[in-house]
Amino acid sequence: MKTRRSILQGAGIALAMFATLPRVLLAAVWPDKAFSSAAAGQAMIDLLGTDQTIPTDQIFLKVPEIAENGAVVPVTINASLENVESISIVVEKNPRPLAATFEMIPGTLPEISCRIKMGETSDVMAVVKTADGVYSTSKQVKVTIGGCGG
Amino acid sequence: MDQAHASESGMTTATVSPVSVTCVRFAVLAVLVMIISPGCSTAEDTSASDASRCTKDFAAELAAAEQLRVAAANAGAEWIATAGLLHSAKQDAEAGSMETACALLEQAVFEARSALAQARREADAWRNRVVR
Amino acid sequence: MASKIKVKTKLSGDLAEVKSLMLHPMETGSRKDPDTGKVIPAHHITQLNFTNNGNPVMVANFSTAISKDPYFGFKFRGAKEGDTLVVSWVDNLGNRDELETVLK
Amino acid sequence: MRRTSACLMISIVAALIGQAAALAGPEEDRLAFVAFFESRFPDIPLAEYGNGIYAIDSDAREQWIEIEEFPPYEFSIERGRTLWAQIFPSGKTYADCFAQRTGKIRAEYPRFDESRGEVVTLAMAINDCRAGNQQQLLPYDEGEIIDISAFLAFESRGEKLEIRVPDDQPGALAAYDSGKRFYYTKRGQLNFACSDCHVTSAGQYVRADRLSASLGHPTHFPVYRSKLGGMISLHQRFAGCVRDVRAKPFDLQSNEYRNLEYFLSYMSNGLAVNGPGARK
Repeated sequence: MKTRRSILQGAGIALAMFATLPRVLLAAVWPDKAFSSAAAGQAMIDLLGTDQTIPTDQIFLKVPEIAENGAVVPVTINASLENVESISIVVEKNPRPLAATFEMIPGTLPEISCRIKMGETSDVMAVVKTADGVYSTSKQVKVTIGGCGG
Repeated sequence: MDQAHASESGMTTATVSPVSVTCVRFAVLAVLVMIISPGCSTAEDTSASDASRCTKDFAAELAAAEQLRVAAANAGAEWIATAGLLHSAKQDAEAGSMETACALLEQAVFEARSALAQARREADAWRNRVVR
Repeated sequence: MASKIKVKTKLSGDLAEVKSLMLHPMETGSRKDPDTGKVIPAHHITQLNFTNNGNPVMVANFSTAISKDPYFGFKFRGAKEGDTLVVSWVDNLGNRDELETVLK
Repeated sequence: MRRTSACLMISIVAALIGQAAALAGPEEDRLAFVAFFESRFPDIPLAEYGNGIYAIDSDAREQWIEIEEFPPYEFSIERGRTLWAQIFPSGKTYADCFAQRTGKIRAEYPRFDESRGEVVTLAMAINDCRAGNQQQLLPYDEGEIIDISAFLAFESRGEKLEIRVPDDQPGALAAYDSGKRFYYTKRGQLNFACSDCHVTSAGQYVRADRLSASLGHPTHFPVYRSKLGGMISLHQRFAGCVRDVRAKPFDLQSNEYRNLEYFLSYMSNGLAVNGPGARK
C-alpha cells in the first residue's frame, strides 16, 4: 500500500512538474526585492549581486536632455556588447530607483525602448549584465515643472 | 505679460506721430484710471476701516457681493476664485469667524469689481490686438 | 471589448522588430485621488512576456515607474513569416491579458 | 484746450482705424494671421503648424516623435471605429447623418447652421445624429464622443480644413466675430488674452513650457495628454487655458467655446487635419 501510494505521489509530482515546466521557464520571477528598494545601489545588489558597474561607451542610451513631461520619458537602450543577459533601467532619484529589467534570451537583440516616469531631475542609468560582467552608462534627464502644457 | 502690453500700445501708436503718442497714452491711461478707480477705492476703503465694518449686516453684504459676481459672470469675465471666496466667507461667518469671513468677502468683492472693470476695458481694447 | 494590447511587427530577413502598447493605469501607489484625498493603491503590470512559436523571446519586468499605457519595443532574430508571436502581461493584482499575432 | 481737443481727435481717429481692422472679413483676418507667423518663424513651413509646439521646439519634438512611434491614442481610434460602425435600431448609422463622406467630415467642422442660428461642432453633430435616431445623448467631455471624434480625425488625415463663413449668412459672420472677440479679449486674474500667449508670445517660455502658435491649433484634436493619461477635446483644452489665466471656465460646447472654435478653425483653413494628436 505504502509503496503504491508513494509511486502515485511521485507520478503526481512528475505530472505536475511536466505540466508546469514550460510556465516556470517562461515566467521568470519578478524581482520583488530589487524593485522595492529605495536606494539605487541596494536595488542593483538585489538584482545583479553588485552595485559596481564598468562604465562603457558600448551602451547607447537615448534619453531627452529635458523631459517634456516627467510622466512619459522615452528611453532607448542599445548595447553592442556580447552575450547580454539582461538590461535594466535605474533612475537614481526615483523613490524606487529600479524602473525595469529586461531578460535577454539567445536570439534577442540587446536593443529595447520604453517610456518611464521620473519624479525629478536625475541620472538615468542603463545597466547591462553580460556573461563577463556588469556594464553601465548614464545620462542626466532634467525634469521641470510645466507651465500651462505640463 | 510685458510683451502683450507693449504690442497693445504699439498697435495704437503705430498710426500717429511721435508727439501725439504721449497724448494717446495719456488718454488711454486716463480712461483706465477712471474705469479701475471704483474698484480701487473700494479696496482702499475697506483696508482703512476696521474689521468689524462688514459684520453690521454680513448677509446683505454677502448678497451684494454675490450680485457683483453674477454681473461679472454675465459679462463673461468672472475670475476663477471669486465664487469659492464667497462660499468660504459664508461658511466662516456661519462658524462665527467674522474676521476671516470679512477678509474673504472683501477679496471676493475686489475680484468681482476688477473683473467687471476688465470687461469694460476690454469692450474695445481687444480690437487693438487683432493681427492685421 | 476591444483588446487592451496592440502589437506592430516588422520582419526583415529573420529579424523581427516588435512594438507593443497596452492599456494599463500603472498606478504607483503613492498618488492620491484628487476628489477623495485617499491614496490610490498600486496597480501595475509586473511582467510582460513575448513568445514566438511558443519559445520565449523576451521577459520584461516592470516597476510602477513605467508610464501609464505602457509602450515596449524590442527585436529578435530567428523569426520567419507565419510565426505566431504571443504577448501577455500579468499585473500585481493578478489580472492578465494576452494577444496573439502572426508575423508577416 | 487746443491740445486736449487734438488729443481727443487723435484718439478717435486711432480708435476708428482700429475698429476698421477689427471688422475686416474672415479671409483678410486669416491671411494676416498666417503672414504674422510666417514672418515670426520664417524657417517653419506652413504645413508644420499642425504639430503645435513641436513645430518650434526641437528637443520636445524628438520626444513627441518617439511617442508617435506607437501613440496611446490608437486605442481611442479603434474604439471610435467600432462605435461609428454601429447600426441604430432605425437601421441607420452615423454616416447616414452626414452629407460628407466619412473621410471629409472632420475637415468641414465646425460649421454654421443657418436654420438654428448657431455654430455646430462635430461633437454636437454626433449627438444630433443620436437624437435623430432616438439614442441617448453622449456626455461631451469624455469617452465615446471623443473616441468617435478621434476616429473621424484619423479618417480625415491629410484633408485640408475647409471652414466656411458664408457671405449670405449674417449669423455666421456674427458667430465668427464673436469667436474672434473672445480670442483677443483679456480675461482672468492674470489678465491674458488667448492671443497674448499664442500670437504675441508664441515660441516663448512660460516657466518650463514653450507656447505654441495658434495657427494649426484645431487640426490635431482630440489629443492624448500624457499629463492626464487620457484623451481630451479641443473644448477641454480651451477650458484649461481659461483656467490657467485664472478666469472661470465656460461650459464645454458653450456658445463662447463654439464660436472660438469657429474662428480658430477658420484661421487654420488650408492646413491638413492631423488628429488625433499626442501632447505632453
